Formats: sequence, C-alpha cells, structure tokens
Amino acid sequence: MNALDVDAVKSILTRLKQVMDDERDRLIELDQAIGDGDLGLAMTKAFTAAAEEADASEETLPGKLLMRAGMVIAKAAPSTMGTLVATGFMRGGKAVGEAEAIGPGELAAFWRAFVDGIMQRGKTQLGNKTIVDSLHPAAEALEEAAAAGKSLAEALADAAAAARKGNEAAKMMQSQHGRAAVFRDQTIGKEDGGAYVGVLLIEAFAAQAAG
Amino acid sequence: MNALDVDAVKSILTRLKQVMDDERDRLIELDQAIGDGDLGLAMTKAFTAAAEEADASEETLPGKLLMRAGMVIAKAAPSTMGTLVATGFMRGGKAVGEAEAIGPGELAAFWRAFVDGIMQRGKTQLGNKTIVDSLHPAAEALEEAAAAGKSLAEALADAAAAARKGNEAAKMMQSQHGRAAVFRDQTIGKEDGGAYVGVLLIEAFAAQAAG
Amino acid sequence: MVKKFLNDPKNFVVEMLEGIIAAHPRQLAYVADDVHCIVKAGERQPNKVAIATGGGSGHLPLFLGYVGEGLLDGCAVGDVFQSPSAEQMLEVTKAIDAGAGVLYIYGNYSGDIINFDMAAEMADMEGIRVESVIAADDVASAPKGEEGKRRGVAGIFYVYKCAGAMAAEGGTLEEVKRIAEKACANVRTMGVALTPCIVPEVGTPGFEIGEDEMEIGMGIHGERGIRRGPLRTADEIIDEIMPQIVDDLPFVQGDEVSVLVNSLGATPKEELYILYRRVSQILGEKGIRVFNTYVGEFATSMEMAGASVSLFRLDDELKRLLCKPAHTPFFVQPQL
Amino acid sequence: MVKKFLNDPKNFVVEMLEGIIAAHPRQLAYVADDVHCIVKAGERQPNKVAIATGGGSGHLPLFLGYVGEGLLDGCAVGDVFQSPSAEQMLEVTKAIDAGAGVLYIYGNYSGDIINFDMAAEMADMEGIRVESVIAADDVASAPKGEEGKRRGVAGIFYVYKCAGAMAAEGGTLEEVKRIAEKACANVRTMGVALTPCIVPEVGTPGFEIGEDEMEIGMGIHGERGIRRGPLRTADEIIDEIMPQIVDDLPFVQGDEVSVLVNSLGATPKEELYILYRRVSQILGEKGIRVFNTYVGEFATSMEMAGASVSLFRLDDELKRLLCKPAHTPFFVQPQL
Ligand SMILES: Nc1ncnc2c1ncn2[C@@H]1O[C@H](COP(=O)(O)OP(=O)(O)O)[C@@H](O)[C@H]1O
Ligand SMILES: Nc1ncnc2c1ncn2[C@@H]1O[C@H](COP(=O)(O)OP(=O)(O)O)[C@@H](O)[C@H]1O
Ligand SMILES: [Mg+2]
Ligand SMILES: [Mg+2]
Ligand SMILES: [Mg+2]
Ligand SMILES: [Mg+2]
Repeated sequence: MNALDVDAVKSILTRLKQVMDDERDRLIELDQAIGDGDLGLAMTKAFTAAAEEADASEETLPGKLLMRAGMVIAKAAPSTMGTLVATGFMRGGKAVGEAEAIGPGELAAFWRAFVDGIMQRGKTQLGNKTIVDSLHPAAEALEEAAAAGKSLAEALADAAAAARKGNEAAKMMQSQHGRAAVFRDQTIGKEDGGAYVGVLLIEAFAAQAAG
Repeated sequence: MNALDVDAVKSILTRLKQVMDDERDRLIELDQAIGDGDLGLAMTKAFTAAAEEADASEETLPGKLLMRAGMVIAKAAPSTMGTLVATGFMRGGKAVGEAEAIGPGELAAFWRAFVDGIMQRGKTQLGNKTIVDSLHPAAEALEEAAAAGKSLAEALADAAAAARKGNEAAKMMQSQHGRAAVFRDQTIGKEDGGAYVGVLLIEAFAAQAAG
Repeated sequence: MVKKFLNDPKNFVVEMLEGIIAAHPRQLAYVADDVHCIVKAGERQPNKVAIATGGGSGHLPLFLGYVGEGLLDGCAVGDVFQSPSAEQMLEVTKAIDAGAGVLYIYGNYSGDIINFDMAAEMADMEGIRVESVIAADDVASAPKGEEGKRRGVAGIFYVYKCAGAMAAEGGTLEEVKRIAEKACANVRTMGVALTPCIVPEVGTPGFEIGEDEMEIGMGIHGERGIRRGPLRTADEIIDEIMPQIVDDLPFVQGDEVSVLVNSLGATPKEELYILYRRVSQILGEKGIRVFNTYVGEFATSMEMAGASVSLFRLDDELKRLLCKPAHTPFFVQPQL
Repeated sequence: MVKKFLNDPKNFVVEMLEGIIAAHPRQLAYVADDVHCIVKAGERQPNKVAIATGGGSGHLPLFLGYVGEGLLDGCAVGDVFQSPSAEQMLEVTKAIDAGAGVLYIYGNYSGDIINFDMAAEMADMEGIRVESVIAADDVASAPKGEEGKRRGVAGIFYVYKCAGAMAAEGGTLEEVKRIAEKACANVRTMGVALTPCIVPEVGTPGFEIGEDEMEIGMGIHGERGIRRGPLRTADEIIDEIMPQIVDDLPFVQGDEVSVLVNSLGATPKEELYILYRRVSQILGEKGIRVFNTYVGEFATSMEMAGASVSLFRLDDELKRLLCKPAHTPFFVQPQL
C-alpha cells in the first residue's frame, strides 16, 4: 500500500481515538505541568467525534473525509489544541482535494497545509514550543521523502522520527503562547503537550502505512 | 465567715472567670453534643467581663455588684445561657437589695430570684433539661438550710450537692428548648451544658464560703 | 487548618462590619458608636413602620444584608452564630423608630428570642411600640404540628421582602405584622449540608461530615438534621427533600410559588442550578406553577458546602409585595 | 472525594444550563437548539450594537450571567474551563445582530481567541460586522510591558458594564468598542487562591495547594501565580497584592476608582469584607478616592477558596456609564 484511500483514513481516525484514550492521562499530566490540564479531555473528545464521523460517513474521497473530521473536531473540542487540530484537518483535507488516494506527494501537501493552517490561526511560528515544533519538521521530512521518491511507509517513518526529534527539541524552548506562557523560563526543560500531540498524529499515520 | 461581703462577691466572680476558662472545652463539648457548641465561648466571655467589672467596680454593696455583673454579662455574652445568667444575676442582685453582706437568708433569696428570672425569661420550668434543673433544687436546698439555721458554708455545700444531683437527674430528661430540642429523644442520657453551668455557679459560691 | 482570610480571629466580626460600612457608606451606617448596630443610612421616613432584625454573624447576606430600600431599617449583629445583645437591639430600635412602631423579624433561635424579648421590654419602657414575628421555616427541624419548634432559615428572606414592601407602602404596624406572619405561614425550607464550617474563634469544625456523606436537614449552625447518609446525586437529593417541603404546607396543584435555591456558602451557583433543574421538573409534574426564582446566596454558614430549597406560596397580595423593588448592598431587585 | 451536587459529571454543563434557562425564562433563551448558545430573551432592539461574550463554564456569574438589560446580548458557553466552539459563537452572533454589528468581549485565553477569531471570520462571510476586545486585567500573569500576555479575570465585569451601557445608549460599534478598550485600559486585578477546585469530569483537583499555603496571583483555572507561600493574615495578603495593582497602571493620588472584591467561589462574603477593609485603608492612605464598591462573586472557579481585588480608574465618561442601571438574572444595579 503506497497510498491511503478513504478506508485507510477511516482506520487512522479510529486508531487516533484509541491512541488519545490511551494517552489521556499523560496528556492531562503534561498540560497540568505548564497549562491547565485539559489537553487529554480535549483530545479524547476530538477523536471520539472524528472516529464516529469516520464510522458513519459515506464520503468516498479521503480529502473530504479529513475535512469532515476537522469540522466535527471543531465542534467537539473547541480548546486551543482542538480548534488548531480542526483547522489543520480542514486545511489539509482541502489541500488533498479530489484525490482518490493519498500518496507521498498528497501526504506532504496535507501536512504542509495542516501546519500552515495552525500557524496562521494560532498566530505563531516555529520555536514557540507548540504543536508546530513537531509538525513542521514532520511536514518538511515528508516533502523531502516525497521528492526523493520514498515509499509512503518510509516517508511516514521519516516524518515520525522528525516529529519526535522536534518534540525533543521543543522541550528546551520557552512557551510563548496560552497558559504556558506565564510560566516563562519554568517551561524550559518540560515537554509541551501540544508538540507531543503532533507526534501522536504523525505516528498514527505511520502505523497505518506500516501495518 | 457566715456572710459574703462585696469583696467575697468579687472573688467569687474572679473565681468564676477561672472556672469557666478551665471548663471552656468541656462546655463546648457538651454543647456540641446536643447544641451548637458555643457554650464554652459564651461562658468565658460572660465571666471575663464580670471579673473585669468586679475588679474595676467601686460598688460597696454585694447586691449592687451582682446586678452590675448581670448587666455586663448581658452585653458580653448574649447567647441563651449568657442572657439567662445575666437575667439571673440582675434579678438575684435586686433581691439581695441593700444588704451589707449576704447571709444564708439573703443567699436563698438571691438564688430563688435568680432561678425565677431564668424561668420567666426562658419561658420554662423544671424538667425541661436546662440550667433550671440544677439551680432550682439548689435554691430549694438553700431555703431549707436557711430555715434550719445552717451556716453559709453548710448551706452552700447542701446547695452544691443538690445542684449536682439535679444535673445528674437532668441527664435522663429530654431537651425541650433551643437547639437541643430538635434532637428529641437523642438528648436522653446526655448531660446538658446549661445544667452543668448551674453546678459550676453554685460550686463557686460554695468554694468561697468553704475556703 | 483554617483556610480563611483572617487577621486575629477575635476581630473577625468587627473587621467584617468595618469593611461593610467602609464599602457601603451611602447605604449603611451604625449607631451608639457600636458597629454591631447597623441601620439604613440617611433620613428616617416619618411615620413609616420600621423593621429590625438581628442574629449571629456568619450568615451573610443574613441578616444585615437585607437592610436597605424596600426592606429592613436596622439590624443588630452578634458574634459568629451568637445572638446580639438586648442592648444592641434596643439601640437599633431607638435609632430606626419613626413614630409608627418597630417590627422585629428574626429566626426561631432561643438566644435571639430571649434577647429580642428583653429588648422589646426595654423599648416598651422607652415608649416605643414593638411587635415581633419569628420565622420558623425549616421543615427538617421539627415535625408538622410542632411548627413552633422549627428553626428559621433561608425562607426568612420572603418574610423580610413582603413585610419590607408593606412598610414602604405605608402600612401600619399591625398591617406589616400581618404580612410578616402571612409570609411565615406560606414559606417552607429544607437543606442539605456536605461539609461543616469553621467558627473562626474556635478554629476547627464543630462537627464532621464523612468524606462521602451528606446530612439532610442540617441547620445553618450545623445543627443535626434528619438523616446522614452517603452522598447521592443531585437529582436524588432533590427527590428526597422536595416531598418533605411540598407535603408540609402542603403545596398543591394550581398553587403559584416563588422558589429560592440557596447556597450555604461554598456551593457554587453551577450546582444550585443543577439542583433547580430537578426542582422545576418536580413542580411541573405536580402542577405547581413557578412565578419566579431566586438562586444564589441568601442565608449561608460561611464556607459550608450545601444548599437549601424554599418554596413560598403566593396569593395576589404576597405576589404584589414580592414584586416591589428593593435595594440593599447585598440584594437588588427591580420592580418585577 | 468530590463534595458536589452532581448527577453524571458528563452532563454538568448541560444540566446547569437547563437549570438556568428554567429559572429565568423571562430573561434568557437559547438559539440553534443548543443550550450553550445563550441570548437575551425578547425582541432585539433595532440598530442597537449587540455585544457577545463567551468562555468556559465554571465561572458563574461569568460569562452568561452578564447577559441582560444594560449589559450583554448573548454568550456562547463552553465546557468547564473550555472555550465554546466557533460555531456556537457564530450562532449567538447571528441571533443577536440587529444590523449595527456585534462586539465580542472576552478574556485573553488562547482557546477563546482562536475560536472567536474563527467565528468572526465566519460572521464576516455572513455579512455581519464584528469587532473584538480582549480583557487582560490580571497583573500577576505577565509583567508590565507584556500586557498582551495577561489573563482576563474579574475586571472584565467593568468592561461589560461600561460597553453594555454605551450600547444601550445607542452608541455605534466603533463607540462601544472604544469604551470597551478604554475600560480594559483602566482596570487591573490580582488574586490569591487558598484551595484548588475540581473539574467535575476529572474528579480530582488539577493541582494542590498545601494545607497551610496560599498562591498569590493564581489564575481562575488554577494557572500558577507569582508566588506560593505560607498562608498569611488578611491584611498581610492585601498589603502584598495592592502595590502590585496600584503601581501597575499606576493609580495615583487624586484618582477616583471603583473597587471590586471578588470571591473565587468558596470564600464567604464575611472574609471579602475583611479584605476590603484593608483595601480601603490603603487607598485612603494613597489619596485614591473610592467611588463605589462591588463585593461578592463576579468571576469564580467553582468551589475554589480565594479572592481577587480589581481597581477600575474612572473618568467622567466611564463613571457615567458605570452608574447606568443593569439587570440580569445574576447582576442587578439601579441607576447609581
Ligand atoms: N497560539 C498557538 N499556536 C499554536 N499552538 C498553540 C498556541 N497556543 C497553544 N498552543 C498549543 O496548544 C497546547 C495546549 O492546548 P490546549 O490544552 O487545548 O490549550 P488550552 O487549554 O489553553 O485551550 C500547547 O501545549 C501548545 O502546543
Ligand atoms: N428557654 C430556655 N430556658 C432556660 N434554659 C434554656 C432555654 N433554652 C436553652 N436553655 C439552656 O441553655 C443552654 C444552651 O445555652 P447556649 O449554648 O448559650 O444556647 P444557644 O447557643 O442556643 O444560644 C442549654 O444547655 C440549656 O440548659
Ligand atoms: Mg490546556
Ligand atoms: Mg449553644
Ligand atoms: Mg449559640
Ligand atoms: Mg483549556
């Protein structure tokens, strides 16, 4: 399988529900340390809704389904991360357009639009200790892999590695946004829950491509 | 000494401050069990004020000083027991009148007026598990002792015994007044804080006469 | 550990009163050089019947919070959970009497009764006409038939409100007293406590409620209630207390009521509305119409968690008086 | 153990909102078949600028409690401590727009900003003019010079009050926005928390405060403050926070202010007045005049014990607007 069709996207969304349920407490903990502790709730709500949408949807195009997922997430989880992830799925899905399946090129376009959407909506950029710090390197890795003609699984393995590296790097950054910003240099050395969510998102895609 | 002059009354009031301070926690406990727990606070306030008044007063007549004590207690401790005890001291002091010293006869009149004042103000009588149940027998004992020509110390020893007996008997009664009334038969078997205060009052007089 | 904003606990009441006077100088003042003797600021309205209340501290907005336009004229304030003194009541009485007499409205607690009775005697000697009405709305505190033994709790708000409106309209002492008695006769309350509260001077709770327990019918000084048991859901609690309130008066199909859902202190408004939701469902099922609703803090026990529900049966007269505007530092209502 | 009146914690917000609507049917309604989309009941006033707010639940009377006469027109309500969705904000916006545009006034939280921005874009596509003003009054949350990073807390009350009065007077969207911005520029707040609070769905406190500790500057969702330390006396606490509020604007001798002493939930009014007593002494010493005082619950964190102090600097225009009457189920003020 070198491309994700609508069923593959459905199983990614279902997998993400499972992942967020499993990671709920960890996300709460990370967000408690430098935020308000609701990240685990937001993400489980977001992907429960997305998985339900995937399950019920008669959409045949993967891009359309990803857009729909964004829309239900916006409703279900209107926290910072919820709305940013929703924006990401909507913009990314739009970038995939009418493609029947998502190959490495479409996937790079998806994640590029995803992360650009988040930066625009969040008025932020690389280096501010947010989800952008894991997703932006991942999008770049996907673009490079696509340009190098790598397979979908290889491309996503690269992207997951880049996301994890970005998440690691973000630990040493200082939060500039939201509730974390008030902790200033106390945030340095701590993991950002949003950046970790970025890793989980990419890994779910990678797991689907790998398995 | 077969009569209490103004200095003796002063030392009774000073002694009562000490007694109430020592018994504060016990009174709180008793009142917590079948009331609101403030009896210890009310009585320490009452007799701190009475002792200060005694200390500062230039009154030469014991009856007048006892009335003054009642008036400052009314101000300082306006709880049920505070106002009842205040009423008692005011009425009792008035009954002592212009006597230079309080002998057995005056003392009987004092406590009779004291307990009558409480019954009138509290709209109560014997048997309702209140301070009346210790003070009423004490007043009767004093009247009998005075009639029998006993000494002040003997009369007060009888009165203290009667008060203690009354307090014991009150344990088996059911509270009819105030916060205790709502506990109904749960109050049976429990000691009434007010009846115990009656014992403390009489015992302080007895200790003065004895010592 | 007391988690309270306090200085010396001994000064709790005086500092609170100083703060209240400092915060509301246009609305409240004190007399007799004693901050416990609170009166409405400004001129007395000649020949208006004056209304006084009084009681212990720790229940804000009770009691002094109802001193103001369209409500009460004065309040004697006691220590925490303690009656004010008869002398303080007398000072308030003298300050607010405008020649038409003074009505005392207060809760059914022996300390208050004994002191108000003493104050009334003293006022009588000064030539001031005084009448008294005692609120006793807590159905949990004594069974039907022994209403005279019941505690006064949040329902006294309705007694103040209607009597205050009647006095503002120029009613005589007899008329204002009649309204106060009628309001008493038409209000019933029951509460549930989840946690105790701490009297600052004592420093520890006067009683305990187990970690997962509640006490149905507890009084506002922590007096024991009807039943202690495991904490239940909001709906189950309302299902337990509503019949005891409704059946007591009884409130019946076709009645029109005002409802008061009162926080005992720490319970937040969110939870009060969850409770009210079930109250309104039950009243709907029973065909009892709700005219209006008060939700918030009306009679508290400092930081006690818990709530009470009061029902007040309306007729045209009580409704008209309830709708009148009122304005104190703690309670504002436009004409309804 | 959660000592709360609750049914299924999942239904906490919906049941609370149902209770609010049931309690105040003449004053509040909802749109889009969604009880989270609260609007003022009754007819729109043609060509009046509409004001919307929104934010997470758990802060009553924030946010929906300020929907009513002389204040706001609508409010989108989120889950506990969570922003409502952009779609809910849009529904409220569409329902309240009366042709003169809609002003969003809300607190400086990233979730709210992101959703209100999204809603504003969507409203724009529907041809509704929307402007936004973000309250950021908490001096503890970022130093002077970085005001844009500060949280919005109880001081938003003044922004609502003045903007609401301006809109009621018939001000244009630009005028109402100018007043809201001016109010934001003139209000400063700081708070102290004594205990955490529990998000019903989580069931345990999101953070701890030691048995004998307090946290100066804690946010209304339990965001960490400036300093954690042993609990001090009421006066010492006020002595610590007042300079940080006063020096920030700065408020100077001759200024006239309105003061808001706000309970974070469990702290009773008694203690708020003990705090205010010291606030008024300090302002007196500094020659800052107090025009009026609000004391009570204006912005809470459910059952958190704690309090905040807000100062609002007045000029003739803000004072005139502050004095205008207002009437919601949670806040009533006559013309001052
Ligand atoms: N302006 C922003 N742009 C991008 N990401 C952001 C921004 N603000 C916060 N984040 C991310 O959101 C995460 C917090 O998400 P969430 O818990 O949903 O926020 P909140 O509870 O503050 O609404 C942070 O860890 C960070 O990665
Ligand atoms: N009506 C009454 N007449 C006489 N004594 C009473 C009456 N009511 C209560 N008492 C006595 O007062 C005691 C309680 O006093 P106190 O704690 O001061 O009352 P409260 O706290 O209810 O004001 C009771 O133990 C009882 O002895
Ligand atoms: Mg968060
Ligand atoms: Mg007592
Ligand atoms: Mg008492
Ligand atoms: Mg959040």
